[in-house]
Amino acid sequence: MSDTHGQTGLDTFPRLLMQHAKLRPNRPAMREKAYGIWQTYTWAQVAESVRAIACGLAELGFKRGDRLAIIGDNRPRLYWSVAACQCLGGIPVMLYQDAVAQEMAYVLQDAEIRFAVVEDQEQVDKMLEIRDEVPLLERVIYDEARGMRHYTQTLLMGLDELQEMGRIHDRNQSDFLDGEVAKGASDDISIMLYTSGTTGKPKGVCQTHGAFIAAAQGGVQFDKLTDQEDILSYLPMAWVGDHLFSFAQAMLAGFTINCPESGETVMTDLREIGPTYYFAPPRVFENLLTQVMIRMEDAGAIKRKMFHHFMEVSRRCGADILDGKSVSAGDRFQYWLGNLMVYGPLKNVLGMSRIRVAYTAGAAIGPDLFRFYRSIGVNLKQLYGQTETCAYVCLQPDGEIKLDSVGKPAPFVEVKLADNGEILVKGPMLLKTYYKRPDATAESINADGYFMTGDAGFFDEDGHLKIIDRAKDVGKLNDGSMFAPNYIENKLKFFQHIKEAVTFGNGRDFVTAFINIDLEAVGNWAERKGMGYSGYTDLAAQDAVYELIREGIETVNADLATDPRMSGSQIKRFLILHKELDADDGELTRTRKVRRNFVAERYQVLVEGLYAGKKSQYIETQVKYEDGRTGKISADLRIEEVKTFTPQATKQAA
Amino acid sequence: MMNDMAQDATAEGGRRIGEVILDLQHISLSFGGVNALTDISFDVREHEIRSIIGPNGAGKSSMLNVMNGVYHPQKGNILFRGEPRQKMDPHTAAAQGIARTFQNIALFKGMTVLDNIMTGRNLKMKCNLLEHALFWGKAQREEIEHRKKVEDVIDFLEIQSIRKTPVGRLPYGLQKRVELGRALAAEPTLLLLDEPMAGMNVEEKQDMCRFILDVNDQFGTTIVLIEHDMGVVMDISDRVVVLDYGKKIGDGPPDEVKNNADVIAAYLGTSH
Amino acid sequence: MLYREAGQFKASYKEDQQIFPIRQDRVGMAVILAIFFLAVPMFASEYWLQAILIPVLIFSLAAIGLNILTGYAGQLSLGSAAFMAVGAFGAYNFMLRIDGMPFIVALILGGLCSALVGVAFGLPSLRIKGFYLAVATLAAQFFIVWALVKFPWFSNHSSSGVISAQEVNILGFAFDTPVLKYLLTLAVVVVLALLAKNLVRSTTGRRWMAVRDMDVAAEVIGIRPMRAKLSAFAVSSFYCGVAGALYAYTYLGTVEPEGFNLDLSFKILFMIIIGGVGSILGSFLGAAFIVLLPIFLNVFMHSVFAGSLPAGLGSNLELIVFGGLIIFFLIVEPHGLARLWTLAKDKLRLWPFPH
Amino acid sequence: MGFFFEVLIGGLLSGVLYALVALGFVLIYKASGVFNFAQGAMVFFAALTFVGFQALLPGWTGLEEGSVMVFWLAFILALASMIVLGILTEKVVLRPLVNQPQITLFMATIGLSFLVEGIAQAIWGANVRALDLGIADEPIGWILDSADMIVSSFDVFAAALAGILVAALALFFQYTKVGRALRAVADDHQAALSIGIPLQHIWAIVWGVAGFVALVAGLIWGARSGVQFALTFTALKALPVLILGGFTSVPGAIVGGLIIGASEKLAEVYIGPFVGGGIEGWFPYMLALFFLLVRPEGLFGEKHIDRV
Repeated sequence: MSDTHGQTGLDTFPRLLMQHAKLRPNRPAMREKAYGIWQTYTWAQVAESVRAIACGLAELGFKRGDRLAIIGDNRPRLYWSVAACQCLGGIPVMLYQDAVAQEMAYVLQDAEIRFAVVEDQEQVDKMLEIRDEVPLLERVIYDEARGMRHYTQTLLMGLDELQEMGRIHDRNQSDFLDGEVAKGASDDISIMLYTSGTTGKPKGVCQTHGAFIAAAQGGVQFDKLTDQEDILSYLPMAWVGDHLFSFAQAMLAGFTINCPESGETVMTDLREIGPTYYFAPPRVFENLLTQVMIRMEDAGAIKRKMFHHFMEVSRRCGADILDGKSVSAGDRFQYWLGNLMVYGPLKNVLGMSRIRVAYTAGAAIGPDLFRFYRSIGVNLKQLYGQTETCAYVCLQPDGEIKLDSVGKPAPFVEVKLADNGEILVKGPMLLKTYYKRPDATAESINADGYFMTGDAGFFDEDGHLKIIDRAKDVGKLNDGSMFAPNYIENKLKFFQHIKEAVTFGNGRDFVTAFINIDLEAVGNWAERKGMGYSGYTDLAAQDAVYELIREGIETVNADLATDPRMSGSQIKRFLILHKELDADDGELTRTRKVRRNFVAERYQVLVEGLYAGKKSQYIETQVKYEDGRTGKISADLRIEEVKTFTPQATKQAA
Repeated sequence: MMNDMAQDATAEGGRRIGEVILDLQHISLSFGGVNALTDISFDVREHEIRSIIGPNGAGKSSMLNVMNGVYHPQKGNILFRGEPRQKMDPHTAAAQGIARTFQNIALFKGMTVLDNIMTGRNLKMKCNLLEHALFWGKAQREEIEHRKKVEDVIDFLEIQSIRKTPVGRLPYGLQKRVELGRALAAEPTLLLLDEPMAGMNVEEKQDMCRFILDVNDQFGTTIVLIEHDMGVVMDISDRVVVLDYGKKIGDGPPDEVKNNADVIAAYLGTSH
Repeated sequence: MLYREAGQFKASYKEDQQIFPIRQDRVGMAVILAIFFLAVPMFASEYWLQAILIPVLIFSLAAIGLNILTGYAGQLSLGSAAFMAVGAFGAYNFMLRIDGMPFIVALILGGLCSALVGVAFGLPSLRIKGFYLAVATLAAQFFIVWALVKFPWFSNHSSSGVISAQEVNILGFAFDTPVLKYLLTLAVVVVLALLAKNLVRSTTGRRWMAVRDMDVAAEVIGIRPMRAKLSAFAVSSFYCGVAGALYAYTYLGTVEPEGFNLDLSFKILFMIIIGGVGSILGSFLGAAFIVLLPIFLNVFMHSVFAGSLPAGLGSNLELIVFGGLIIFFLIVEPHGLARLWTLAKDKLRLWPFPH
Repeated sequence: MGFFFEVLIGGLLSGVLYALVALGFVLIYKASGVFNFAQGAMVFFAALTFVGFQALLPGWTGLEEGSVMVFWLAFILALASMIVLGILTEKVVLRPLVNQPQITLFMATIGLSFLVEGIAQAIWGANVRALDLGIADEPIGWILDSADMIVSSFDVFAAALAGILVAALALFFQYTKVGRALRAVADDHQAALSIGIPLQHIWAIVWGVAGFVALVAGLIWGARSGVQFALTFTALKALPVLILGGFTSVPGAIVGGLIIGASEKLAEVYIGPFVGGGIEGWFPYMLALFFLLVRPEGLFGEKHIDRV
């Protein structure tokens, strides 16, 4: 597809779309599982629908430069609305569909939204709820008409109706839209994505057509993607990763986007589609692996033995075979056998048989986890990037995979390190500006035009970038040694029994940790041991569970002890939280990152307890239930000590 | 919660309660000399939700069975759309647009959810046995055309993920939903529901309530409902008939029935 | 394990409604058909063709017939053999009495005769169910065999009703060798099996199953139990009738009414119980099992007793094994071999996961 | 006219035998809801076992062949075998199938009949055996003299024996605790459980009693026409008897048996010649079939209403 980029004029998404409609009108552009089958839309159909939506919007008074809010699951018509908005020179603004109305109100105000396309009744209700706070909002267009019969508000309009309106408009002024598309320029803002941000209010990141096309172009080139790829689009549309993979790259390479039936059926749909190109954050891979292991526990003894034998074989030589390194004939044969008996079928049931390239990003991925997928032959790679860089900074090249690095700088990208270790990047994919925030823009892009990522890292001997932590989170213990909380927490989270961890230590004498156990994994473990429990809180408080977690933490300590830079930040004391950290309670971001400061504040007593040397600490917490009610839970949490290792001793042991 | 929905449906609704569609006059039914129903008269109007309540053994299910021709009353007249009917088979009733569900789930245990709901469309499928045997051309087109309708029902009831599951493997609440789906697939004008929420938890009840109201509202289907949960009945019904020992002791809008002394004595008084 | 379903998604209802929605199954089926149509005629011995393959195919057809009635429509019949007899004698008489009657047409007409008789004896099913109906079908079994013996017209006045099948000749081509007879039987069986599969997955099949699973509910959604049951009787008897005609024409050559006795009916019933009630595949598996078992037992007994086989033990052992197996299957796996295959297939599809 | 009565009485007497077999069906059906197709096989098994023991006992014990002692010993051993068979059947075949559809149970008993027949012949051989109860099968003199009719003394004896058996069973049901329990079970399994009778216990007893009835029927029948495999087919005639009499009615079984016996003989004699004879083989079934169409619930059965 590199030829498309070379051609002049294909420098905006609408032009790319129209080009595909001409070049490959009958290839599937999108599929959606609905009514029991994969409803397929060709590029020609997509282009037609996009035209209709665009003309409809124009008819409603949508102007060049207007922002269009788009809220909902990954539905074809929402993607089309993105393209339609771009056709008119507007700026699509995607919102996380699971955000509560109040969170949405901020974005709608900030982006001065007049028009919104939303998925269904649920989102319409949110819009109606905050209607008074967003006086600019003129029209809410809904995709799914179900349940909308009795909504009489003039604000509302069905997408069907809009499309119909647009079709008439298009018939009457057939050159209108082409004219609008022609007006677009590569440097126009193509999309606004709000960064969730661990601190402060979200900021709207404005990216241009040129930036996203460059990022997409680099990726397509890098992994030799063609129009034959199939990708499953199930991650939030408001996330930069989904926009890059499911929109920008698809628009560039002309491959097929597949939308699952619903959130619950993603796994089944994944299996049905069997994507060739796949993107998922580490937690998805982790959940999958946990499920694989849990399900294998139920298998018969012989099968389990066989499974573990071949897993061992794959650990030994699978990754090397994938990387094309030389492997002994005996191992090759064993791997071939394993592929027949285990890896092949396993990939099949996971829906990964056809994967050519899979990426993960958004958080650190555990080395065991990463190795597992690679060793069974899934070409899983890591990438590194931010919303501000179109999620495109570093990519791992085929055959040069290192478990703990994020790869080399991607095509067109320049990366350098600041004196304090902060990673700085430059390239065509950088944001144009933060919306209405010149101050923030100025703050994040330095005088030389480098974007300051805020991440700390270093290059290894082969030029691969290694990320340690957020630059600002890297602190110091009282003895002056480095404290990189994320680094430690990630190591903790690589244990299947630990779901979340929050560590403390900056300006303290030693490191302590809050732990969230993984209810599914630990629950399963407890069941196998015949332990009864009534729920998360009960399970988390059990002695055996504390014992289990302590063992995990000790392993991490041993591991930390081997690294001279990190040996000082071994964990001395920990506790297991009585509730799961929850985005609804503000403890996690919508992308499930821990909001460290918020947690430290909310559980101030517990942190004090950890450092005061107490054996236990009483705590009362407000929680929000799924139905919106709030309640209180309280518990007396036990605090335990963990063994630490001297750097010397472990070196010998290792 | 349910109250809100009920008000939504009646207050803003595009549905208008219309003419009498089913008129039952002086119905008496007995089995081997035991009277199940004695001289019962009431009517059902188009587009309304009509509930029948009463203690166990009051004759509610018998009443439903009389309506769709499973039982034949010894005395009394039944007028459906003004036409009197004397003796009628259940499948004739079905052909006239009367569908129903059962108190004890009456799904076809050996078939999948999809096939169960497909059977609901059998009256609308016209191909003959030979065409079915060839399964080519007309028969295949017909199958696909009706599959689409069934998929609409599946979508409406939000049971996509169990489409191909044998019904026997489903939990009770879902089975009830599938049974409703089978009845809906027939696109009935009159839908008889025999305790659609029996044995369900609160959440399942809310869902079922929503579906019933949606059916009534979106398709204008007239619904006759037997239900034990007084909260639900009072919330969603337009009019309520109260039976006790096979006799009618009350009839009217929910509020009126709620305050009827006989009803309180016979039913509400004893069970609340 | 052998299944690789990732990426086999359905983009239309037509694809979704295929008989074999999984590509590996389609390939497997094609391979099996190729083996039976191409490899078997080339390599199988005359004994295999005549004593095993042809009867297995014919009994499969009869079992499909009984399965349609019992497995799909839920009406138990103990008279399958009698319907086979009607088909055999029907086809014989059409061939005998109408000059130039094409064999295939006679086969179909024989099946239709059987269908008519089946409908007649199915009439009581409108009022009675279960074992009452089973007894009614016994009446068919005894009456039909009796009538074929007692009215010499049916057998063209041969002694005790024995008929000898005419030469099978289709478009001037004589099917006179075992291989040709085998291929003819196979072709008929494959086509009819396909039609049966189509029937049971269509509205007709759903009506049958609805009546089987819950007749009151079926009636309430507008299915006429009478039509559903009678159509099941008709189709079932048609299949049995065609099987009977093949039994006479491609298998034995000479048959008598007494050959279609109650024992044969039971045998066909056993085929569907062991093969799988309510499964077309099961009909084949059951037929193969019931045909092969006595042969296997015989070989087994001879090797154990080495020639000094106690008189009658063989046939008694057969009774015991059949009876025992029926009970075993009903208790352990009421859906028979077909279900075992389904379970195995589910396992293979989920491999390496256990469930 | 004399001839008519002669045929009628002959028919009625063989009807008694059908009734006996049918009685076994009814007992089991009433108690456990199982339609025991293997009842005929049990009759065959019982008769064969009795004859087998009768032949073996003199050799084992030195008792004189054909003596009363041998008869009773063989009877007791055969009865014991029947009870064992019954209990085994209940435990091995029926208990695992509890709560299965009736049609499944029915098919299981078809399998059981094959199994029982096979076992019987494997143990005792497949030859036709004579069975002598010491009752002559010859016309009773005074009836022959006074009414000029041939009525076999054996038939009369058999009828009397059957009558006694039925009466004994009636008393057993009416006046013993087990009998009352049995009736309770027949009426309502739940109710029976609630008055504290172990259901399985009762089923075992019922199968034992059914075995006993089968033995008596087998003896009479075997004595009349030899103990042979064909017995199982004759026993099938109990099926139309049941349809006439209803599955749950003891009097129904008896009346039904008489009707079937009499009508098949009369039909054979009066209709048979016109259609080539041999109609005895199917006439009872056809009769039952037509009867079913008129009165599906049987002569004494209750009308059943489907609750919806």
